[in-house]
Amino acid sequence: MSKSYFDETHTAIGHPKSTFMQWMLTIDHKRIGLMYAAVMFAFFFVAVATAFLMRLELFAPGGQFIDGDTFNQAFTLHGVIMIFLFIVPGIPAVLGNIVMPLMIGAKDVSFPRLNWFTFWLYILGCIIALASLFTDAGFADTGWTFYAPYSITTDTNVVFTLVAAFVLGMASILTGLNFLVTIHRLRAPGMTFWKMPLFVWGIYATAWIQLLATPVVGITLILAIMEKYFGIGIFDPAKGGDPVLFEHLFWIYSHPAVYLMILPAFGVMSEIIPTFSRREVFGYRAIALSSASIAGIGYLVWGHHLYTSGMADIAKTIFSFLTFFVAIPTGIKFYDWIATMYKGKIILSTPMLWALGTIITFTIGGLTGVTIAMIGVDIHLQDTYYTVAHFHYAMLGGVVFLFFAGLHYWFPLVTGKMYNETHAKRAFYLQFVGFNLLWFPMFIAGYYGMPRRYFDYLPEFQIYHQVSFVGAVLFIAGLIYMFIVFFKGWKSGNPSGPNPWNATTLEWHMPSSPPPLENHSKVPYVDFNPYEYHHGEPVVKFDYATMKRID
Amino acid sequence: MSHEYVPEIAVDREGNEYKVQGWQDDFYGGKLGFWLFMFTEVLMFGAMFMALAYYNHLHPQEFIEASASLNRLLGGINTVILLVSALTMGLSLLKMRAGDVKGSKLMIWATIVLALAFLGIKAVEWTAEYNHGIFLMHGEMLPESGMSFGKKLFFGMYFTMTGIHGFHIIIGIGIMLWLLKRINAGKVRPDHHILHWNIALYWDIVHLIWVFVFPYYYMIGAGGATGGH
Amino acid sequence: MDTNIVDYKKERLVYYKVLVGLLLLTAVTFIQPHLFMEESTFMAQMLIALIKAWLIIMYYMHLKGDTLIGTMGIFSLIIVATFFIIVIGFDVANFQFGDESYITGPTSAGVESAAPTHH
Amino acid sequence: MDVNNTLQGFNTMAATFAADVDQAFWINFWISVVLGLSVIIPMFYFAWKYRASNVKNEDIKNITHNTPLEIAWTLIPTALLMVLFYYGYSSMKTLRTMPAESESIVVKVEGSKWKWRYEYPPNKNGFVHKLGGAYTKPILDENGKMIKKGTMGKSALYVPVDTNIILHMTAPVDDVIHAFFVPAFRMKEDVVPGRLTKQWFRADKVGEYEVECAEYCGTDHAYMYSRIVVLPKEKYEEWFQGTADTPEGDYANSGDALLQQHGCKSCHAVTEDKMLIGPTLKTRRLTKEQVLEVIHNGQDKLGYPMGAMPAGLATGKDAEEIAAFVAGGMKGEKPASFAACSSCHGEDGKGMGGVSPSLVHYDTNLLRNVFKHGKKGMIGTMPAYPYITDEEVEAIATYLDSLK
Ligand code: HEA
Ligand code: HEA
Ligand code: HEC
Ligand code: CUA
Ligand SMILES: [Cu+2]
Repeated sequence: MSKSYFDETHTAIGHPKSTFMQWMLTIDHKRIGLMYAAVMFAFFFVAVATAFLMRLELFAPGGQFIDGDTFNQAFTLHGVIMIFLFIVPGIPAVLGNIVMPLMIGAKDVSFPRLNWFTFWLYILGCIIALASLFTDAGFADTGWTFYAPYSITTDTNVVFTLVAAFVLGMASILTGLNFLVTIHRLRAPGMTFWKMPLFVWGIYATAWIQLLATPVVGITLILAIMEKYFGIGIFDPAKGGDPVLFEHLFWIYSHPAVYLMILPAFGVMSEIIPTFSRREVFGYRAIALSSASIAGIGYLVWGHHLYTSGMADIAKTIFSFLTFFVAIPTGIKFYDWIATMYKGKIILSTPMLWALGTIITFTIGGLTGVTIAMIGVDIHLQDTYYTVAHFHYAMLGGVVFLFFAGLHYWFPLVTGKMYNETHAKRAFYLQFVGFNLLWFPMFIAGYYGMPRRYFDYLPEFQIYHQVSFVGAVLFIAGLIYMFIVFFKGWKSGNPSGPNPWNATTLEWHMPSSPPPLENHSKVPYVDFNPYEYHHGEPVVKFDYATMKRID
Repeated sequence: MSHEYVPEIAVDREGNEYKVQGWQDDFYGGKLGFWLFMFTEVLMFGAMFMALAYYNHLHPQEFIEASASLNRLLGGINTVILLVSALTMGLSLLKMRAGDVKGSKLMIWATIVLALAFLGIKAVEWTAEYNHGIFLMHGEMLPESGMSFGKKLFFGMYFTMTGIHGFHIIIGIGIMLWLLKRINAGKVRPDHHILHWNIALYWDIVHLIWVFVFPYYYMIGAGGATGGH
Repeated sequence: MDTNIVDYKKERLVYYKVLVGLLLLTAVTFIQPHLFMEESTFMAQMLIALIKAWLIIMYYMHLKGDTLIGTMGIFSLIIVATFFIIVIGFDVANFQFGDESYITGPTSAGVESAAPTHH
Repeated sequence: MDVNNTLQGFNTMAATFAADVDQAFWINFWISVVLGLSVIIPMFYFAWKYRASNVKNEDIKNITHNTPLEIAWTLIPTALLMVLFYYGYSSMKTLRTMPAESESIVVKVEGSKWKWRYEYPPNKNGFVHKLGGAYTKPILDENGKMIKKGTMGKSALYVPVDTNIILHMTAPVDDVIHAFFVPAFRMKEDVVPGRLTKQWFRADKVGEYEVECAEYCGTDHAYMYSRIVVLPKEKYEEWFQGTADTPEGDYANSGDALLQQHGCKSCHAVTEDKMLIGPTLKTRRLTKEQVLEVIHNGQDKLGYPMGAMPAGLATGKDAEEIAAFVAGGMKGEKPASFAACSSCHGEDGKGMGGVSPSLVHYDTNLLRNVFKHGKKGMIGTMPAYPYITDEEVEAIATYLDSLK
């Protein structure tokens, strides 16, 4: 057996003997990616638990289990963990770290030590965020949006959360920076930008958003902290500040952030669809460029969160107009994926099921996004459950679903083992049904005027919340099921071999499985497109000892 | 398990050879990374400038009056100090690249001295303002004082932004000292000076920011309290 | 990329020349209010700052000739500029009901802004 | 009239522009259905048609371009999106274009933690109607089953039918953002402290419509309801020109009702010893720690003529004892060390006639002060109520007194 990255590693300092320290100090991108996954997964259950608590509370009108303040802290905790700890770092830090260098034929990212540092910065941020749970004042109760002046005047421990979000933002910036340099500098010879796999394009566009949007929210949080401690009235109306400025600054980051979440997820989709259709992707350049243009246009539309904030009507109109243009490149992507299935050979393995499921759910999420992009309609729907359902369809039914697709897809690459397909598919169906039951009724409730962040509601809405509760139970059951499948697969799955899916991109051309420490035995010369199939078989073949093409 | 760079060659089907870029010893990559970092600084200050412009737009007259009350002479001296320090830092890098390690170190020391002078003058300025009752959580800036919103916001942003800028100067001094240590340890050499290069870049961005901070705070009111906007 | 081999004398001269330019421009900022664009000190000052920034970036930060980083820089600046155009140019410039709002402060509306008494 | 509590939400349309919003929504809905199906139907069809068992490897085709199709799926959605933009924009225009104030009734709206208040223009006798208040939360039994529905009581925004109403909305500067949301009218706009925002509507159906707060504002965000009651014109006119509080009779002026109306009850428990956001109002009971804090550090918040209470009057064990005693409602054996307090607060702790506060219960002076200036303390900030009248203060004080 050749040695894999589980057996040996490079470390940031020294040459520790113990396995534990080797993991803690590792600078290997694959190990760091795995550690991110482990940590996220742990926090994740905290957020899922709070989500479940909220659904339980909302099961019937009236205060059942928790009071208003606890509920307010619950959705803040849920939002903060889901956004800052989980979904923003999510796909880039886990899949991007593990797969992206392999895909471009690099031995590691450009700054492996920085990558290590970033990971620990991320952990620090997580600790700060959760630490306030154990302080007297308690976790922040502002919602993940921290709107001033509420966040300035509330007595809960907002400062911890703000600092945590800042630290996590730094980590996000550094990840993006690292990836940008990696993609620019470390592509294997011959691999031009137009020969990069589409996942790398997704990561590339994402990295730009991480780099150029995150600082804005970083400084906004700093200003809010300054305001709390030094009494500068930047956002506090009592001192002449304007709360709407805070909303601007917050959404200048947080809107691009939603594309930061979805673009790498779209990248995952673009890998899975051609592989399981056994043919070349339709419209490679269109998909690649649409990632870039979503990222670009995404900077210009933040104001659609401010339609009812008191912003000038002319600004609303401009923002509304621009918002629609994000839907066009997204649509192009979707049609390209569907066209890729045309005259292919569709293999419905679990990753493909997740991908196709996402096409349905994200389409609903995206199209309802278009509804609320219409100003007049959003004036009614803003801050109702319609919006909540929109973003859960986009984030959970888009990003998280594709994250799961990616986890299934690259599971054999990372572990060298295969999970049980039958069980994995069952887990998918359970979650897919549960998810739609969970969130679809919320569109209707929102449409009838059910505002969000309400811990108690008028009896008229009860039926929707109850259906939704049933969905949540199914969904979470499916979730647990899926993780059991993963766990079993890792422990006792069959060896998968380096390329179980018959895929074409470079990460599947490994000399051994799981991959060795420094990835490819030698760096290949890339003179081929990422998805070259001929009659359903990968065209490019390598001699793994020399990494020379032998087809 | 060392991770030294082993030069590698990729070979295409015709047998042509291509040099592979490793992550180790990637001078341009290091520089690119640092530039990207500087873009984040630009966005950070950009956002603060936007907040400033926002309130400037709401209170144009008060901004001009408040600006007129700042000490332009001290601000100007600080500008000159920073510009000269940019020169000394640039020269130190130049000397390093040309092989004159000793001269390079001398120039770094000169930069540090200039940076300290900048901070000193800043301290004098802030003290004077404090004595005039203008400081965070103090005197005229307290909520109950009668100073107009526009001025409060101007001074609030002034202390925030010059404060954060000053913080960058302090960090700059810190990393220059670290650089000296690395030079003495032989880790930064004429043939391996990416750290030196990036710290020089850092120092440049610090006064690049000052180039905008200075006129926005000190000069917009220079045309007199009625000066245009 | 041999960044080592430098013509020390020649490059040093560039540094000095640029410094002189920067100092001159600094001097100009001080006399500008009495010299030109008296109506718009703000614009004039920012214009000078832009020239200074350009000198620093090109010569001190050695961006001259580096198209990759240069393009990225311009991209970042365009983004910042867009924020300004939208927020300042469209939203604040059309600030709604400012005259009746508290935060715009009664004094900033009119001429008597010198009087520090309000609220 | 007790305002009933069924939501007249999106399924009723009661303002003139609601139809525009609905039209925009449904146009969007059908276009979305078409666009969504244009993706989902081919997906299912291809997944079935080209299923693995049905395709021979040789039949796979690597089609990567089809210019006409690509142009079509770029331009057609773009065109449809522009249609949507137009309807979104035009419905926003009708929502946001205020009618002339001369042809409308301008009502001032103030949203604050957690109540809505309305102020009308003076009527022909110069009388100014001020109404509004907090929502009475539903009462639940211990299993969470509702015994009594929540209600707005009599407070509501009363408006005539078929008339333009313009709302000038704001929040107190030390408050937070709220949003005035009327689902049946399809309208919503934030109420921003420090800013003035406006909305207008013209109700075209007599009836009662729910107002909800749609911007998160803290503890009782979920109970920040109000109500719009649309009256026939004559009925409105009759009420408006009079001085009665509401068209259906006056507000109850009992202390309890006042506490409810002004929203005290969202922060203070009244009949039981429970700490909500502020201290209970039943007895002037502070927790032991708070009393200790006052003993150690003094307090100058209540605005008594005597000024500050000095710090450090008692220390150590003595302080502990006093604190326990005071926090316990001055019951049980009085500790000897209480002597340190009695010089100001009296032997019985009941304070000295408006000079120093009673430690046992509230007096009118204290209330008046707290209402005028609010009170920032260890627990949090109690907002000011400058508009509460003297009679009302009196009524509240008497009521609180009677609770002991
Ligand atoms: C992954 C995250 C994600 C993604 C990808 C999106 C995508 C989009 N979002 Fe969403 N959004 C959020 C996460 C996301 N959103 C969150 C978290 C919030 C609320 C935050 C908070 O307040 O807490 C929010 C809120 C939000 C609002 C504000 C609502 C309010 O508060 O009033 C708006 C308004 O315009 C909006 C619009 C859109 C649009 C137009 C898109 C578009 O990008 C969608 C594009 C996709 C499609 C259109 C579908 C696929 C395309 C086709 C099938 C082709 C054919 C169709 C057409 C051409 C139309 N979103
Ligand atoms: C990523 C984003 C995300 C995800 C996945 C979810 C998932 C869920 N959310 Fe969501 N939610 C938000 C982001 C998210 N949420 C945000 C931003 C808000 C707004 C907060 C605010 O108002 O401030 C919100 C608000 C919100 C509300 C509204 C509260 C209110 O306004 O009153 C509710 C109510 O039921 C709710 C419920 C749920 C439920 C039942 C799930 C369930 O679907 C949860 C089930 C769990 C999963 C689907 C996660 C599975 C993933 C893993 C286990 C990861 C594994 C990781 C690795 C292996 C690396 N959420
Ligand atoms: C937003 C919440 C809030 C509302 C509404 C509110 N209060 Fe308070 N109140 C507080 C808080 C918090 C304190 C404690 C301040 C302190 O610590 O000194 C307080 C203090 C008081 C005190 C002084 C108590 C003491 O022991 O020092 C009185 C009396 C009082 N409130 C009465 C009222 C009445 C009567 C109303 C309604 C008209 C009301 N409050 C409405 C929050 C509120
Ligand atoms: Cu007021 Cu929510
Ligand atoms: Cu958005």
